[in-house]
Parts: sequence; C-alpha cells; structure tokens
Amino acid sequence: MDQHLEQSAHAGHAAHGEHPIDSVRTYALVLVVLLCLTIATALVATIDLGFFNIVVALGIAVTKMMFVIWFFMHVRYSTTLTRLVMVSGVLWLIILLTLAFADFATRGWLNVLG
Amino acid sequence: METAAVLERETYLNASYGLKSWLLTKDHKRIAVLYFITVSIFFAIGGAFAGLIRLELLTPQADLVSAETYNKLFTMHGVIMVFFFLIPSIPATLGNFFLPMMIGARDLAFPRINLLSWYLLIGGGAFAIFAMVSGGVDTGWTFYTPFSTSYSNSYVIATALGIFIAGFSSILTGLNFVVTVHRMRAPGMTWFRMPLFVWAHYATSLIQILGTPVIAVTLLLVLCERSFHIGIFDPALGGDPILFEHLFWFYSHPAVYIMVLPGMGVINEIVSTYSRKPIYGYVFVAFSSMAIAVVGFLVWGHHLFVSGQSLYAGLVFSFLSYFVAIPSAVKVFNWTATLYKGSISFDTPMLYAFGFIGLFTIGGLTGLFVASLGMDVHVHDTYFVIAHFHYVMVGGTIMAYLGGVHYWWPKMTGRMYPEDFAKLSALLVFVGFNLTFFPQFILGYLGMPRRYHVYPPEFQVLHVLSTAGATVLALGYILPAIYFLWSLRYGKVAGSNPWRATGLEWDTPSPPPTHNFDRIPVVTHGAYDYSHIPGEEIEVG
Amino acid sequence: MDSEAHHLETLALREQFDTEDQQKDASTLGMWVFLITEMMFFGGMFLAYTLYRSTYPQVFGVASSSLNLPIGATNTCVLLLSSFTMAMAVRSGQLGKKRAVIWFLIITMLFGLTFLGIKAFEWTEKFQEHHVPALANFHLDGTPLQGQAKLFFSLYFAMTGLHALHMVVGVGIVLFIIMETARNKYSPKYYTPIDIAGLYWHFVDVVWIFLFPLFYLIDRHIGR
Amino acid sequence: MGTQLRLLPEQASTIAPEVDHLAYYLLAVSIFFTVLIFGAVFYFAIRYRRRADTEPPQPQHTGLALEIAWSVIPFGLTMIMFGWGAEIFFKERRPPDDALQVYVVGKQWMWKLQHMEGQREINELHIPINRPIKLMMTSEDVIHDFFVPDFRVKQDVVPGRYTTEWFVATKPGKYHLFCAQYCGTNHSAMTGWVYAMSPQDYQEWLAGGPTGSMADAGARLFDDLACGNCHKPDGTGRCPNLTGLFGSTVMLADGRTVKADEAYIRESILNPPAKIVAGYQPLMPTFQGLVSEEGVVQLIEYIKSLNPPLGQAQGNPTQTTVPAREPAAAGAPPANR
Ligand code: HEA
Ligand code: HEA
Ligand code: HEC
Ligand code: CUA
Ligand SMILES: [Cu+2]
Repeated sequence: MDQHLEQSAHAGHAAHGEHPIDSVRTYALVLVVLLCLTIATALVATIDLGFFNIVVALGIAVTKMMFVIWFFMHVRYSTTLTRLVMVSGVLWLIILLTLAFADFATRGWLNVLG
Repeated sequence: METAAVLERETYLNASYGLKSWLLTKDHKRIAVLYFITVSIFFAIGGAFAGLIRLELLTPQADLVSAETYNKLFTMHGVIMVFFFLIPSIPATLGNFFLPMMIGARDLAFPRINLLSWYLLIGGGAFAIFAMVSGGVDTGWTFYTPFSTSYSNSYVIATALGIFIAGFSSILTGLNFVVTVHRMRAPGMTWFRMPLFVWAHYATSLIQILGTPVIAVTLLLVLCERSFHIGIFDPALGGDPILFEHLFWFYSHPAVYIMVLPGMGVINEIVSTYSRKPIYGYVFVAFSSMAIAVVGFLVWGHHLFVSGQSLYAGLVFSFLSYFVAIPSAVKVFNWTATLYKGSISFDTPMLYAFGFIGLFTIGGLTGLFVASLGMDVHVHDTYFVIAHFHYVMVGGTIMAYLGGVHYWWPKMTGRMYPEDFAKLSALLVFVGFNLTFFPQFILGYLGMPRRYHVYPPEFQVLHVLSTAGATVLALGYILPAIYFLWSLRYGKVAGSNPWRATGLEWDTPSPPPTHNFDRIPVVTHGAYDYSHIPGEEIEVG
Repeated sequence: MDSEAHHLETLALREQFDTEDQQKDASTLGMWVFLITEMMFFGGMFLAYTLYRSTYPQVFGVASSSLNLPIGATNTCVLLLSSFTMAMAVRSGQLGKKRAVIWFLIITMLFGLTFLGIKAFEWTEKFQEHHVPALANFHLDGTPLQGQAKLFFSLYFAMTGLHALHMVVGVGIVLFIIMETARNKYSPKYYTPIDIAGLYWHFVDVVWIFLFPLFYLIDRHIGR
Repeated sequence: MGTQLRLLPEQASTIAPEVDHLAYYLLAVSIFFTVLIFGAVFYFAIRYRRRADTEPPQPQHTGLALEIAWSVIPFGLTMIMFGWGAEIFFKERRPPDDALQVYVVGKQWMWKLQHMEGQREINELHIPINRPIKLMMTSEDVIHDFFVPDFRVKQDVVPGRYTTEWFVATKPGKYHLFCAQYCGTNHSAMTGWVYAMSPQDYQEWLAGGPTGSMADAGARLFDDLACGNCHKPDGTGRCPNLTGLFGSTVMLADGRTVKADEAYIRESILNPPAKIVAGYQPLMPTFQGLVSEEGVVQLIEYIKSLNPPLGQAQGNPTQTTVPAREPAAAGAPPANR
C-alpha cells in the first residue's frame, strides 16, 4: 500500500520530488512501436482468423494502451495511489460489463421465455 | 461579552460583503451555504409536489388533477427530490462545510471547481425548472425506454439535460473530496484518526466518481435517441430496452448509497457527541462505509427481477444484495452499542439520530423483503417499494440531515436554535413520517401499484391515513424553516463548542474564520477522544 | 509546522496548500480521478456496443467492413503522433524550454485538428453512402437486417462523436496552455497544467486506440 | 369486498400461501431486529442518560467477537431469505408443460387477451381454477406489467419479445388485474379483472364464445397473407415445411441451432433474415407492419397446430425440419432476445 494511505498527507509528500525526465529517444521509440502495432493490427484484420481476429485486435489495443499510459502518461514514475486509481477504474468497467452480461448471456437458458 | 467577540472577529460570514462576494467565493463554507439555500428551495418544490400527490390520493377517483398532471407530479417529485435535493443535500452542504475542517485543511483541494459544481447544480436545476414550468415531464424518475425515447410527449430532453448537468456537479464534488482527503490532511491526521463523517464522505465520493458518469452517458443516449431517432434501445431495430434499465440502475442503485452514506456519517458524529463516547467499533464502521460503496455496485439488478432479466442474473443479484445489508447492519449495531454506558443527553440532534436509527432499520429491513426474489415478484412496483425507499431516504437521510443541520447550526451561524421548538419539530417529523409511510407497506402488500392516479376504493382508508400523516410531516418540516431563520437574528450566541464535542471543527471559533483555523492544528490522537470532556470555550486568537 | 495561514497566493502555490509538492500531487491525482470518470462515461457505451455486437455478429461484421480502413488507420497514426508531440511538450515543460513547449503544443493541436478533419470527411462519406441511421434513406448493402445495421451506425456515430467532442475540448485546452506558456506562466518548478493537459490528451488517444479495432477491425472478414 | 380495511390480500393461487409464508418469515426477522434495536436504544438512552454535565465518560473497547457475531448471524438469516425467495421465484417462473396457454398483448392502455379456443377478451381474463394457466405476453408499444395481487404474480411485458407468467388459481372469484409498470398517461386505467371459475362454469363460458379457435384464426391469416404460396404443406418449393416445426431444433445457415419456440417463430415472421434455416435462401419478406402482435400469436398457434397430436409436449419433437445435430441446450445462443 502507498504510504499515503497510512500517513497524513503532510508527512508523506516528502517522497514526491520531481520524477526523472525521459529522453527523446524513449519517446521516439515508443512512437515507433505504437505506429508499428497500428499497422500490424490493421493488416491482421484483413485476414480471416475466425475468433482470433478479436483476440489479436484487442490484444494489440491493450498493448498500445499500456505503452501510452506507461511512458507518455508517466505511470512508470507515478505513485501507488495513481496506479490504484487506474486499476479501480478498469475494475469498475469490468463489473459493469460482466454483471450486465450475467443477464444477457443467460436469457435463453432453461427454455423459459422472459 | 460573547456578542462582542462574535461581532469583532473576522469570520467567513463577514470577511466581505455583497452579492458578488458570495457568488464568486472560493470559500468552501460560503459555497456550502449557497448549496444549503439551493437544496432547501428544491426540497420545498419537491415537497410541494408531494403534497399535491397526497391530496390527489385522498380519494379513489381523479378529482384534483388529471392523469397527465398526476404523472408529471410524481415524476418531478422524484426527479427534484433525488437529483436536486437528496444527492447534493448532505455532501454539498454539511460535507462541504465540515470535511475540510474535520481534517484540518484550510479549504478543499480545488476551491474553484467547488464553486463550479454549485453553478452546475444551478444550471442543471434551471433546465429542470424550465421543463417543469413549460409543461413538465411524465416519464417517472426512472426514464424507462421506450416510453421516454419514443412515446412520451413531455419535456424529457430538458429534464434529462438538467440531470446530466447536475450529474457533473456531483462528480466534481466527489472528485474534490477524494483529493482533499488524500492530500490535505493536517499533520498527524492519519486515516484512522479521521472522524467517521469523513470516511462516509470518502466512500460516497467514490460512488459519485465511479457511478455518475454512467447515468450521464445513459441519459445522453436517451437524448440522442429522442432527438435524432437513432435507436440504441429501440426494440423495433433489435435494440434491448432492458439494456437501458441495466445502465440506469448501475448508477441509481449505488446512488441510494450516495444518499444514505453521508447521513450515516452525520449519525456517527451525533451519537458520539451526545453519548460522550467514541463510536463503538470505529474501524468496523469505517470499513463498513467502504464495503457499502464497493458492494453497492454489484447489486443493481435487484430492480429488474420482473423486468424480463434472466432468471440466473436475478439469482446473482438477489444473492449479492444481501451482502450490502451486512455492513449496514454493522453500523446500526455499533451505534446502538455506543450508547451502552454512555453519558447520553437528549438534545435535538440526538433525537433525530434516534429517529434515524429506528427508521433506517425499518427501511433497511424492508429492503431485505424486496431483495428476496419470490417476495419482490409480488411487491415490486407497489406502494411497498414506495414505503421502503421513503423509510430509508426520508426516515433515514432526511432525519440525519436535519439532525446534522441542528448539530452544526451553532458552528455555521454562531447562533443557537430554539431548543423547545426544535424538539417539537423532531417529534412531529417522527410521528408524521410513520403515519404517512407505514400504511403504505400494507397498501403495497395488498397490491396497490405505484404511479396510480386512480385506485380501487378498498385502498382508500390507508391512503387517507397516509395523507393525514403527510400533513403532520409538512408541519414538522416547515417549523425548522421558520425557527432557523428566526435564530439567525435572535438566537442565543453560541460558543465555539456548545456541545463539548471533540473534533477539529469545534476547535475553532463559531462561525469559523475564512481559513478555518487561526493556526493549522497538529493532531495527536484519534477522533472522539473523550478521555477528558472538551471545554466549552477556546480562547479567540 | 506551517503556522503562516495567510501566505501569499501564487499560481504555483494556492492558499489552500502548504507546499508546491502537495499542490502538484493534488492536481495530478485530481486529473487521474477525472480520467476514470471519463472512462466510466465511455464505459456505458462500450457495454451497449459489446451487447449488440455479440447479439448480431453477422450484421456488425458487415457494417464494420463498410468503414474505411485506410482512413481509420491513418487517423490512428495521426493521433499517436499527436500523443508523441504532446509527451515532448510536457518534457520541454519539465526542462523549462518555453519555445519548444509552444512549438510542440502547436504541432499537437494541428495533429488534433487533422484528426477532426479526417473524421469530418469520414462522416460526410457516411451521409453520401446513406449510412446515417437518423435519415430515412438509410441503407447498408450486404445484409437484409437494416434495423440492426442502424444499431451499429447509431453506436458508431455516438461513440466517435463523443470522442470527437473530447478532441475538440482537448484542442481548446492545448490552445489555452499555449497562451499561458507564452505569458510565462510556467517554469520547471511549476508546469503542472501542461502535465495535466497531457494526461487528458493521452487519455483521449487511448479511447481511440480501442474505438479503432472495435469499429474498423473486428470481424471485418465477414463482410467480404 | 367493500371498503373495509384488510391487511392481507386474498390467497387465490397455489403460490400465494408460499409467498405469504416467506413474508411471515421476513416479517418475523424484521420485527425481531426492530424490537431489538428500538429496545436497546430506549433502554440505553434512559439507563445511561446524562446526570451531570461533568460526568466522566466511560471508555470502552471494541469486542471483536461481538462484531463477528452481529455480522454472521444476520448474514445467516439473510441467506435463508435468499434461498427461500429463490426457490419460490424459480417455481413462479417455470410453467409446467401442460399449462393452458393464453396470449396477452399489452398496449397503451389496455390488455388484449386471446384463448386457444378463440375467445378474445379486453381487460378481462376468464380462467378455470385448479389448472395451470400460462400467459405468453408481449407489448405493442412500451413496457407494461401484468400484475394479479391475489395470485402474487407479476411480470413485465416487453415490446419486441415474449415473457411468460403462470399460476394456478385456487378459488373462484373476481380478482384485480393491474398494469404495474408505468406506461404513460392512463397507466392507472390499464386495469381489469381476472375471473376464476369452476371448470364447469369455464366450459360454459367457453361455449358462449365464437366458434373458431386461435389456430383457425391463424390459418385464415396464413391464407390472407399468402404464406401458403411458399410454405406448401407437402414441403415442396424453396421454403421449409412448417409441419412439426414447433418445439423442434432448427439448424441455421450459419451453423448455429435454435429451438423453434414462440420467440423464434415470431422473429421468423417479423424479421426473417435474422435466422436463416440451413439449406434455404433468405427469400422470405418481412411481415413487420403487415401483421399485428395479435396476428403473430395466431400464426404461431396455427403453426403449432400443424404438429401431429402425439408430439404435443414441447421439447419432444416428432419431426424436425432439418435433422438436428444436437438439442438446443444451455450454451446455445439464446433464442429470445
Ligand atoms: C437511501 C436510499 C436507499 C437505501 C439505503 C436502500 C437500501 C436497500 N435497498 Fe432499496 N431502494 C431505494 C432506496 C434505498 N434502498 C429506492 C429509491 C428504491 C426504488 C427505486 C424506484 O424503483 O423508484 C429502492 C428499491 C429497492 C429494491 C427494488 C424493489 C423493486 O422495485 O421491486 C430492492 C430490491 O432488492 C432494494 C433493496 C435494498 C436493500 C437490500 C437495501 C440495504 O442496503 C438495506 C440494508 C439495511 C438494513 C438491513 C437495516 C439495518 C440492519 C439491521 C437493523 C440488522 C438486521 C439485519 C439483517 C437481518 C441483515 N431496494
Ligand atoms: C429524497 C427523496 C424523497 C423525499 C424527501 C420524498 C418525500 C415525500 N414523498 Fe416521495 N418519492 C420519491 C422521493 C422522495 N419523496 C421518489 C424517488 C418517488 C418515485 C417517483 C416515481 O415514481 O418516479 C416518490 C414517490 C412518492 C409517492 C408515490 C407516487 C406514486 O407512485 O403514485 C408518494 C405518495 O404518497 C410520495 C409521497 C411523499 C411524501 C408525502 C413526502 C414527504 O416526506 C414530503 C414532505 C415535505 C413537504 C410537504 C414539504 C414541506 C416543507 C415546505 C413546503 C417548506 C416550506 C418552505 C419554505 C418556508 C422555504 N412520494
Ligand atoms: C416468399 C416466400 C415466403 C413467404 C410468402 C413466407 N415465407 Fe416463411 N420462409 C420462406 C423461406 C425461404 C424460409 C427459409 C429461410 C429463412 O429461414 O428465412 C422461411 C422460413 C419460415 C419459418 C422458419 C421455418 C423453420 O423451419 O425454421 C417460419 C416459421 C415461416 N417462414 C413462417 C411464415 C409465415 C407465418 C408466413 C406468412 C405470414 C411466411 N412464412 C411467408 C419463404 C416465405
Ligand atoms: Cu400499462 Cu402501465
Ligand atoms: Cu437498489
């Protein structure tokens, strides 16, 4: 757990100085990776992999997202709290989707209408 | 002597004068006052609608208003009460005022955003009022599709837009509180030294942040569908109207905890102060707020048991619904245990707290009825549900709100309210409330459906009781409105700590100075430390 | 402890805060919290999308392949480029290079506008192809299920429209930051607003990173 | 009934006493805790009232055992509520196979009901007692809800799909029928009566009605809409033979299988391209707008009547249009979206 959760804010902020500044090279590399992934995903979409089209498309999207938030959004230097905020956001989205699908996906079971 | 002190000292009230100094203020206390005035007006409007509803239901036939008008009445009653009164009520007034003070901060983290939140509420309210005066809206506060998107001929768009905007007010308040609690605590104010009021508001804020955007986007989709005829929920295109219900309740169930958690926070402060004891099981109560906030997101489907949702989803949602009941039960038991061996006084706020504990218990327990699948099939959309939620929202939250306003009135205004009248109003509210809503449980079980303008004559007796109760209840609400105004001028001057309570907000003069504390406190012990009884006064620095 | 309650307010240190670090932490946290509200905001639409896509995979596949893939991919690249220049602007802010900040932000803004321009072009295309669900002449070739096809395009317009709206707001924010930078408001000690604007911009990029495969890519093969 | 005060609605169905028993349990738990809390609050408040303003407070420590006890015991009680409620719910939701079917179409602001024998009613439902009645319900416009308090049953009626509700009435009498889902201006007027009658009375009532059954009406409609031009009884032509369709498992062109229930047939008529039968071309035109929801249910009854008498029981097809590879079981795509 982040120490902020345990200590008062005033006592805890000493730990947060400036985070290091990334080099231009890092950013440029990230950009290249992102562009390559984009081209890759667009190309893969034109071949028929059946169900795996979805897996690949979303897999690449998640990878791209990770690159953007990890480098561009400086999450690699961020506090545990920030990461916690992010993770909980994703978690809540998952709650919304799964529990809603608990309904949609099981409607036809049991052969009872409605 | 005391009067002189109040008059000479600079307080947040006399720091500057003029309308502009209020409308452009960044002081969380002034913004809280603005909110207080705003939500009071909304409550009066919503209450007026309730009055008309009750009058119409006095007889089985339609004799006061037409069916159309009646539908608009309960819709606007629900919309105003929920979105423009109850959700902002405690957090934006008492929370805004006292949360920073309780953690020893000079203000919220983002004072400008705080002011913006108030303007958003006003803006949203303006749309809602516009919709009301230009003809009203008749969808019910739940806006079920396809009625709201394709069939209703009323001002759905303006109302939904109003709620949409007010939603952002709520989101920004939540955001502000979360950041404030994380980043603005005074030295020594650790998480487990925070008053439970702060914990409750922190939990509330999480719900506001995670839930409100979903209702916003849902209403946006309704707006699009209604204005551009694109069909997202339209069964004619293969769309699913139940999807709307899922999206709506994903927010609106957690929203009921936005409404009740702050009230529970208030009750913690009151019960502790008037029994001069720390809240029994502090840690459990703190975590129960968080548990309610989290688990509250897993149960929304219990509003859809008979909607055509799948059996299995119903099963899951019913099961999970019982998990929210436990943290609520933990709170009730801990409050009761706090009274044990306390030093209990019967000042008005404590009477409201007793009222809250009792009525919330009844409301919550009837929540267990409706969470039980086989039972809900019978009572869903009947007056049983109406009674359930008025018990938790009116018997619960409004009791807590009134209790809190009485409790902190001396701090906010520097004046005492008249104790005898206050006790009378607490009594009127309690009696009136029960008379209004208890008969509705029976009505509901008998099968009286909600949102009915005319009804079979055999239900009349109970409806008459209910209307009679509402009259008493209205008196109980109007009385405080009068004596609070009266007290602003004629009330006894309150010292900094009239209740001899603990808590940083009582460590500063009443009314507090602009930046809350003359010097930022250093906290050395947990909340509710009654190892000695705090003094009546502190020196005015 | 800080007993000076009424210190002078500056941009870098507003009066409710004790230290610059505290203020910076608060602002960053505030932005992240705001971003998860945005995420839930889009989340409602993602739910609608997921439901209908899984209910009508066939029609959605056909509709997907009617979208213009080269243009969608180009637009994705434009947005990624803008994210890069945004990251560079923040970096320059950290280093206190005022001119670089301004230039990078201007490029970012231009990329943003390019994205919007291309999007506008795509939408006009949809009007010409009769793919606008609100219009009476709606028709999608390749499937008899016109109603469900309408659902796809309703979601398409709602989601890309909302995304575009966020871009417009983003461009406005960048413009504001450019002006403030020009007025020397920021320094290596206080560049939080640039940082925060960056977070917002990247977030909007991330949303597109998902919209692109969901609308343009998945099940594209079904259409052909 | 009159205007005298009642506390419980009549128990007029087999499920009603069960629901009431559950209610008694819930009530008992509620009364217990309400009395406990009110009692404790009153007792402590009086017993420990403040006697002097300087009274020293008595510190007290949290009892872990107590916290656990008052979480676990209520939790146990709620699990009974859950289990019991769920049991009744499943009973309420799963109609027996031999139920007498009645079709219900909700519409702003009236109930339209059709019996198999051909009787049609508005805002009134006549049924025999002691016989399971299954309502097959849909709506022409917005969501409604078919609520009979004395039977303790309620189910939303949703446009675009079928929902069901069933019950066994136990007492002859006249019972309220309410629309319990808000549906617009005259929602509170969308009420009616359910007449539960002894089997003999019911037979008499039936006899007083029109002669043609629902299936007959469906057959006429089948002719009027010229369905028969394609769907020939001998199964020739480019169209599937509808004989024996109902209850069978249909193989679709995209490889899925569906169970041919009411929802499937409704969809086949109103939105034929949604599910194409394997081996056929999507030639069938949509009948959306040409046939009302009532017409659709008549057609469904007609198609059902094409099944040979032996195969009456659902889920036991005597004949399938296309040999089924596997029964539409759990996991198959839901047919009734
Ligand atoms: C402040 C608002 C609030 C609160 C706190 C609650 C709390 C609860 N609600 Fe309620 N509810 C509403 C507001 C609220 N509700 C509204 C507005 C509606 C209707 C909306 C509409 O349709 O218009 C509604 C409707 C509603 C329904 C849908 C009914 C229907 O439409 O058919 C259900 C179903 O499960 C439900 C359940 C619950 C449960 C289980 C709780 C629990 O959280 C209650 C927990 C509390 C306790 C259990 C009491 C304290 C405990 C004890 C004293 C100890 C003993 C405890 C046990 C034995 C467990 N509520
Ligand atoms: C916070 C929420 C809240 C509050 C406080 C109330 C308060 C009251 N409600 Fe409401 N109610 C709802 C939320 C609330 N309600 C909701 C969400 C619905 C569902 C709507 C729907 O179906 O869509 C509903 C529905 C509802 C119905 C059902 C209508 C129907 O289904 O047909 C009824 C019927 O009795 C009712 C009655 C009352 C009464 C008598 C009060 C009383 O407590 C009100 C008493 C208050 C007053 C009478 C005001 C008196 C005070 C003043 C006038 C102050 C004077 C002002 C100054 C001096 C400045 N309400
Ligand atoms: C133009 C010819 C045509 C007409 C007219 C027509 N149908 Fe069809 N019908 C078809 C074809 C071809 C199919 C098989 C392809 C498919 O599933 O859509 C079919 C399939 C069906 C099915 C699904 C059969 C199965 O085996 O699963 C039903 C039910 C049905 N039709 C009912 C009707 C009804 C009722 C009408 C009149 C209101 C009607 N049809 C009119 C051509 C027609
Ligand atoms: Cu139909 Cu209410
Ligand atoms: Cu709920």
